[in-house]
Amino acid sequence: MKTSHTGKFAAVFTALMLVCSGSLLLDKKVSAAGSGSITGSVKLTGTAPHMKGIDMSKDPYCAKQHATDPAKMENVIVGSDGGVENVVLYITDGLQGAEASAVPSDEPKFDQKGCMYIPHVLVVDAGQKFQVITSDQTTHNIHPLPAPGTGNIGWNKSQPPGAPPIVTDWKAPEAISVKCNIHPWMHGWHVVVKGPYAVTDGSGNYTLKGLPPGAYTVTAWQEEYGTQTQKVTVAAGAPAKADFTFKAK
Amino acid sequence: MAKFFAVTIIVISILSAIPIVRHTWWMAQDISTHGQPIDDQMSETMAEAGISFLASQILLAVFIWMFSNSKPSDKVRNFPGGATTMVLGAFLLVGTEVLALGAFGAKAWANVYFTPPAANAIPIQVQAGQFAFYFRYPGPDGSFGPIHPNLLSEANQNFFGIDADHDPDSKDDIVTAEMAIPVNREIHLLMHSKDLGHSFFVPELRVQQDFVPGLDLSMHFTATKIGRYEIVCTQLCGLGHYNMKAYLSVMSQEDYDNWLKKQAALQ
Amino acid sequence: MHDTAHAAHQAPTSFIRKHVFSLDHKVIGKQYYGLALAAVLIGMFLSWLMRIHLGWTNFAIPGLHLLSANGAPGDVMTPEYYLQLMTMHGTIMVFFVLTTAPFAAFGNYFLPIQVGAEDMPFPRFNMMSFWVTLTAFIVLLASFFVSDGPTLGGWTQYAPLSAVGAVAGPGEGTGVVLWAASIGIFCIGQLLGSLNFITTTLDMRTKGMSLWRLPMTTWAWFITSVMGLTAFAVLMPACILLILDHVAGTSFFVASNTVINDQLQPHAGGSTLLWQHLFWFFGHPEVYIAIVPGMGIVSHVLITNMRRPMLSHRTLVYSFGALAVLSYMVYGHHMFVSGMNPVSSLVFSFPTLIITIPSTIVVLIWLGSLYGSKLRINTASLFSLGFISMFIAGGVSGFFLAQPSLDIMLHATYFVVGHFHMVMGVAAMFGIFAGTYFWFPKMYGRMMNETLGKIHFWITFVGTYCIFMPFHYLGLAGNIRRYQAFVVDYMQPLIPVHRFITIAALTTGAAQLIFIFNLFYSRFKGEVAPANPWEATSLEWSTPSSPPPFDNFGGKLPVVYHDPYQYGIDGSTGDYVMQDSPEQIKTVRDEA
Amino acid sequence: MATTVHEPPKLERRPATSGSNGGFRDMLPAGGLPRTAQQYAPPPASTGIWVVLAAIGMSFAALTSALVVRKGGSTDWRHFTLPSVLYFNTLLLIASSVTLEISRKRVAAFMGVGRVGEKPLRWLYLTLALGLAFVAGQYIAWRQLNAQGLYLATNPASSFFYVFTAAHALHLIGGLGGLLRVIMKLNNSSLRKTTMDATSRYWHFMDVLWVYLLLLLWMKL
Repeated sequence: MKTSHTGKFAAVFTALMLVCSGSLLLDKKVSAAGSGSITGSVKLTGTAPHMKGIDMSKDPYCAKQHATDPAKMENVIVGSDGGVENVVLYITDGLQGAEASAVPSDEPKFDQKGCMYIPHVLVVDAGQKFQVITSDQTTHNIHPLPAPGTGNIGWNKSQPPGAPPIVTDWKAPEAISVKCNIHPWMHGWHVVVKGPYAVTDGSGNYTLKGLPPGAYTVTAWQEEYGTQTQKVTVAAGAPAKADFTFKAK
Repeated sequence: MAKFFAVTIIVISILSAIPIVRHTWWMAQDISTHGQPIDDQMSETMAEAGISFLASQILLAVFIWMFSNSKPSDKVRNFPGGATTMVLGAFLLVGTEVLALGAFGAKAWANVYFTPPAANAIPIQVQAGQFAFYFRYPGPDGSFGPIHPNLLSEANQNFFGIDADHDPDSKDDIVTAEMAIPVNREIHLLMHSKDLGHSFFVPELRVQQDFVPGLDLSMHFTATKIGRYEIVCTQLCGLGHYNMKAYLSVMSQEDYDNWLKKQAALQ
Repeated sequence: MHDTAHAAHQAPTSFIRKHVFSLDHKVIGKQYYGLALAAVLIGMFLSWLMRIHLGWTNFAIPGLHLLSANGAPGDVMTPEYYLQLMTMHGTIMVFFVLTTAPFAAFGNYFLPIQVGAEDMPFPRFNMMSFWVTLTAFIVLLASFFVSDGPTLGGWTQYAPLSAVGAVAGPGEGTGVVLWAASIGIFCIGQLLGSLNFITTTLDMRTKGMSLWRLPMTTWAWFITSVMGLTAFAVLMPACILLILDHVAGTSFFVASNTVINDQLQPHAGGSTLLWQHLFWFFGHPEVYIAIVPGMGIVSHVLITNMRRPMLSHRTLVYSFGALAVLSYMVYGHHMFVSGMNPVSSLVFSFPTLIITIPSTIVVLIWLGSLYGSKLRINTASLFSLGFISMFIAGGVSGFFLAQPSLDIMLHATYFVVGHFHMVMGVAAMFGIFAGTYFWFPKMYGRMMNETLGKIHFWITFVGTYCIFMPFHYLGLAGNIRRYQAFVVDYMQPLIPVHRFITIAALTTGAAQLIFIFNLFYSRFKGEVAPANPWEATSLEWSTPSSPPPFDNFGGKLPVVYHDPYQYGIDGSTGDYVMQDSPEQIKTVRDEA
Repeated sequence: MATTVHEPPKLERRPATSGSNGGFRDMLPAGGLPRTAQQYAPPPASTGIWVVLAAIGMSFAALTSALVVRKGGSTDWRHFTLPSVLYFNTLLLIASSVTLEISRKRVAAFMGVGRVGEKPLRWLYLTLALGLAFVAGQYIAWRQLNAQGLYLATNPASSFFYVFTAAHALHLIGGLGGLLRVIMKLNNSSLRKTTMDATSRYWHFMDVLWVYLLLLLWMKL
C-alpha cells in the first residue's frame, strides 16, 4: 500500500536503510575475509554492431526529451578502445556459504527517464529489494519477463507520472528482460546474481570487490553475446586479474 | 407538473440539437478523395434523424401538455385513423426514409471498399502491436521481404521480423515509426498485426479498419491536403490502448522523397 | 418435476424456506430485485470512479489504493485499472442489472399473477435460476480479489486479447477465466428462468385467459424469454471455448504467428473473428432482452395512467415480436470494420435499418395513444414518458450506426457509447423505475413516497440528457471509447466536455440515493396501499391482499372475462373494469 | 397419494366466456382451487421439455457453426479417422431408444389398467444399461484417441471432437438421471405419464443429436 503518507515513510525508511547498509559495507571492509578483489576489462573484437537510433515520435513527450541528443539502442555499447559497457561480472563458483547468502540491504533504483531505462542493466542479488521509479511525465508500464520455471514470477504494472516507487525483488538468479509495452522501444535487464558482482563502465573496466582469498569462477554476461567464464585465484591484498573478450557476430 | 415536463422535453430537445446544427463538435475536415460521399451521407442522415428526433419529442411534449389535465367528464378519444395511421406512417415515412439512406450509404461504402487500388499506388506496410504502429516502405526494389515471426523483436528494433541477410527483398526496406505519404498519390496500405486485434483510424482520412491477426487486410486512399495528422487505435488492445498512436505526415512529393532518403540512411 | 409444484403449495414455515431458499416466485422475484439493486450500486460506483478519472486523469481519489494497491498506486488510477473498472461496469450493468431487474425480477413476481397462476410450473428450477445467477455474480466479483485483478477486455471480451492469457496484460489470465465462468453460469440461470417463463405463459394461464388477453408486460416477458433461451444458449458454449483456450491450450480464437512481448505464442490457426460472431449473435438479442421488458412495463404503466387501451394492443405485440425476430439478423452491424467481408456488411445493414420500422411503430402507437387520453401524472407515469423520450433520443442515433459508410467515422467512438447507454441503458433503467413505483404497493403493501419520487425523476431525467447527449458530440469529434486518458492531440480540446459529463454523472448518481432511501423508507414507513391504488385492470390487482398470499389468489383461481385493458368505459366501479369481473360491458375493441 | 391416476379426465374443451379460448385450464370448473388446477391442466413438463430441447439444439448449432468457421479459416486442421467404437456406440444408443419406446408402451398400459400387477421395470433397466454402455463406449473412444497422441489441445480437429462428445455425454448423463427418476417414481407409483413422455423425448433427442454429431464429425474431421 502506498499512500502519500506511506510514500514519505518509504522515503525516510529507504534513507535509513542506506545509512545502515553503508555501515554494513564498512563492516565488510574491515573484516579481512572480504579484502580480495578481481579487476579487469571486457573488450569486443570485430566490428561492433550498428546501434539503430530510436524514433520516439509516437509519444511527443519522449521525443521532446531527446530533441538534442537522439536516443540509440543500448544492446551493445562499445567504448573508444573496444571496451564493452554494461557487462555483468559475478562469481558462479568458489563462494563460501557466507558470501553467497549475504544479501545487500540497499535498494538500487531502476529509473524510467526520457522513455529509457537507467541503468540499462540493473544487477541485484537474489532476494535483494530494488525500486522501480519514474521521472517521466508520461505513463509507463513495467513488464519484466522471467523465463518460466526459474522461480521468478513475471509481472506487469503501470506507473503514472508521480506514482510512488514499486519496491520488489527477484527470488532466483536469472537475466530477466524488462520492457514497456506503451513505449515498445524501452528495453532493459534485471540481472539477478548471488554474491558479489560488478558492472563494466564505459571503457569496459570493472572491479569485483569483497572476495575472501580463494579460487573462483568468474562469469561475464552480455545481453547479446551471452556468458564467458574464467577461473581466477584471489590472494589477500593484491587484486587478481581477469580480462574477457567477446567476438562480434 | 405535466406542462412543466412538456416544456422541459422541448427545451432539452432543442438544446441537444443546437451543437449539432452549429457543428460545435463535428467531424474533422475531410482530406481524402473518397470522403465527400461519407460526409454528405452524414449530413443527410443527421437531417433526417434530427427531424425525427425533434418531431417526436415535440409531439410527445404537446400531447402531455394537452391531455394531462382532463376533466372526469371528458371522454377518451382515438387518434384519427387509429393504429392503421401509425403503421402506415412507420412504413411509408420511416421505412422509405431509412431504406433510401441505406441505398445511398451503400454507394458511399462501395466506393471505399469495392474499388481496387490503382496500379501506381504506393505500397506501405503497417505493423500493429501493443502499443504502437510501425511502417515499412519497400525501398527502390518496390517489394517487401517476408515477415519472420521468430525474428520479430522490439528489443532489437526489428519490428517486422526482417532478415536482411537472407532476404534480398528486405535489404532496402525502410522501417519507420511515423507514416509519411506524398499528397495526391494513392496509398495502398497493407495491414498486419503481430499480436492482437487493433484498428487503424484517421478521422481526417475517413478510414477506419481493424487489424485481424492471421488475416492480412489492405486499404487504399489518397490524401489531398498537406499536414500532420494522427493515426489512432480504436480496437481495445490492452492497457496502452489509449496511447497507441502514430503521426501521419502528408507531404509534397519532393519533401516525401527527401524524407524517405533520410529514413533510408537511418536504417 | 411437476409434483414439486405441488410441494410448492404448502406455504413454508421455516425462515430459510420462506425467505432464503424459497420456491415462491414472488420471493424469488424480490431476491432478483435485490441482486439487481446491489449490482447497480456497484456498477454505478465504478462508473463514478471512471468518470472522475476521465475528467481529471491524475486526480488522486482518496483511499482508492484500499480498493486495489496495484490498480491505484498513490490513489491515482492506472490505465489497466481504468479498463478493469470499465469492463466490470459493462458486465455488471448489462448482465446483472439490465437482464435481471426488468426481466427476471419483475417477470418472476408478476408473470404468474398476471396469467392467473398460483406459481411457476417448476419452482425448484426457479429457485435454482436465482441462486445460480447469484453464484455467477459472486464469481465475477471474485476477480477483483485475484492478484492481477479483473479482466480489462471490455464487456465484449474480444479475442485474441481475451484468449492469449496473462501475456496480453493484467487480468487477462485468471481475470478472463473468472469472467467467462461467471457469464457461463449466468447463462444457465437465465435458461432455467426462460424455461419457467415460457411454460407459465403457455400452460398456466387461468380460465378465460387467452393469449390476446395477456397484458403487455406478460407478452414482453414471454417474447424476451424466447430470445433469452436462444441467445444465452449460444453464449454459453462460446464461454466454454474461451475458457478452454486458457486452461487447456486449445486454439479456437488465437491465430498463428502471434508475437507478444517478443515471444512467439504457442497457439496456432485460431479464428479471431469467430468470437465476434458468436458473441454478437448473443449480443444483439441481448440488447432487446434488456429493452423489451422495459417497453412492456412502460406500456402497462402508461395504459393504466392514460385510462385507455393502446391504439392497438395486437400491433404492439406484433412489433415486439418483429423486434425479437429481426434482432437475430442484424448482429453483423457490430462488425462493419472488423475485417468481415464488406459485402456482408451491406447485407447486415439493411435488416438493421428495417428494425427501425417496428421500433417506430411502437413509439407512434405510444404517442398516438397519448392523444385523446386522460393522462394521470405520477412518478410511475413520468418515468414511463421519460422512457419514451430516452428511447426516441437513443433510437435515432441508430440511423447512423446502421450504415457501414458512417460506421467508418463512428465505430468505437463515444457516439456508440451514447447510443447504447441511452437506448438500452438509461431507457431500460427508466422502465425499471416505472415498474418499481407502479408495483411497489403490490409488492410491499405500501405506497412509495411521491414527492421523493418526483425529485428523483427530475434530476434523473435532466441529468441523463446532460450525461449522454454530449457523448454523441464527442463521438462525432472522433473521441474513441475505452481510452483512459486523452493524450491524442485532437482529443485534448474535448476534455472540458468530459468534465461537464463527469459533474452531471456524479449529480445524477447522487440522485439515485434518493431512490434507494425512498425504497427503504416507504417499505416500512410508507402509507398503507389500497387494494388497487392505480385503478388498474390486470390480475395482479385482483389478489386478495398486497402482497399477495402464498398462492396468489387465496386458494381460488380467478376467471378472466375481459381483454386486459378495459379503460375509458362506464363500469360500475368507475372508468374501468377488471379482467376478472364478470360485469358485462361494451368492450373497448382495438382496431387492426 | 399412493396410486392415484393424475391424468385429466377426458373433458371436451368448453369455449370460455366471450368466445375466447383461454389456457389449458379452461377445462377447469369456474374459480377452481389451484390444487385441482394442478390435476386438470396437462402438466407443463410436456411443454417444458420442448423448451429444453430447443435450448440444447441452439447450443449445439452454435458449436457447429464454430466448427465450420474455425475449419474454414485454418491451415492447421489435421484430419483423423474416428475410432470405430463410435459406430458401435451409435448402435447401442439407437437400441436404447427402441427399448425405451417399448417400456413407454408397457408403462402406459400398466397405468391404463390402474397400476395393478407387476411394474414394467425390465425394459427401463435395459435402457439404463444401454445408456451407461454408451457413455463407457465414448470413454473408450477417448482412450483410443489418447493412445494415438490426440488430446484436447493437439489440433483443432481433436479439440472439436472432445468438445462435442463431452458436451453430448454430459447431456446424456442428464438423461440417465431422468431415467433413474422415472424408475423411482414408477416404483413408488407416483409416476405421471407426462414425466415418462418428457424423459423419453429427451432421450430420443439425445439419440438423434448423437447421430447428427457423428455425421458432422465424420464429414468434418
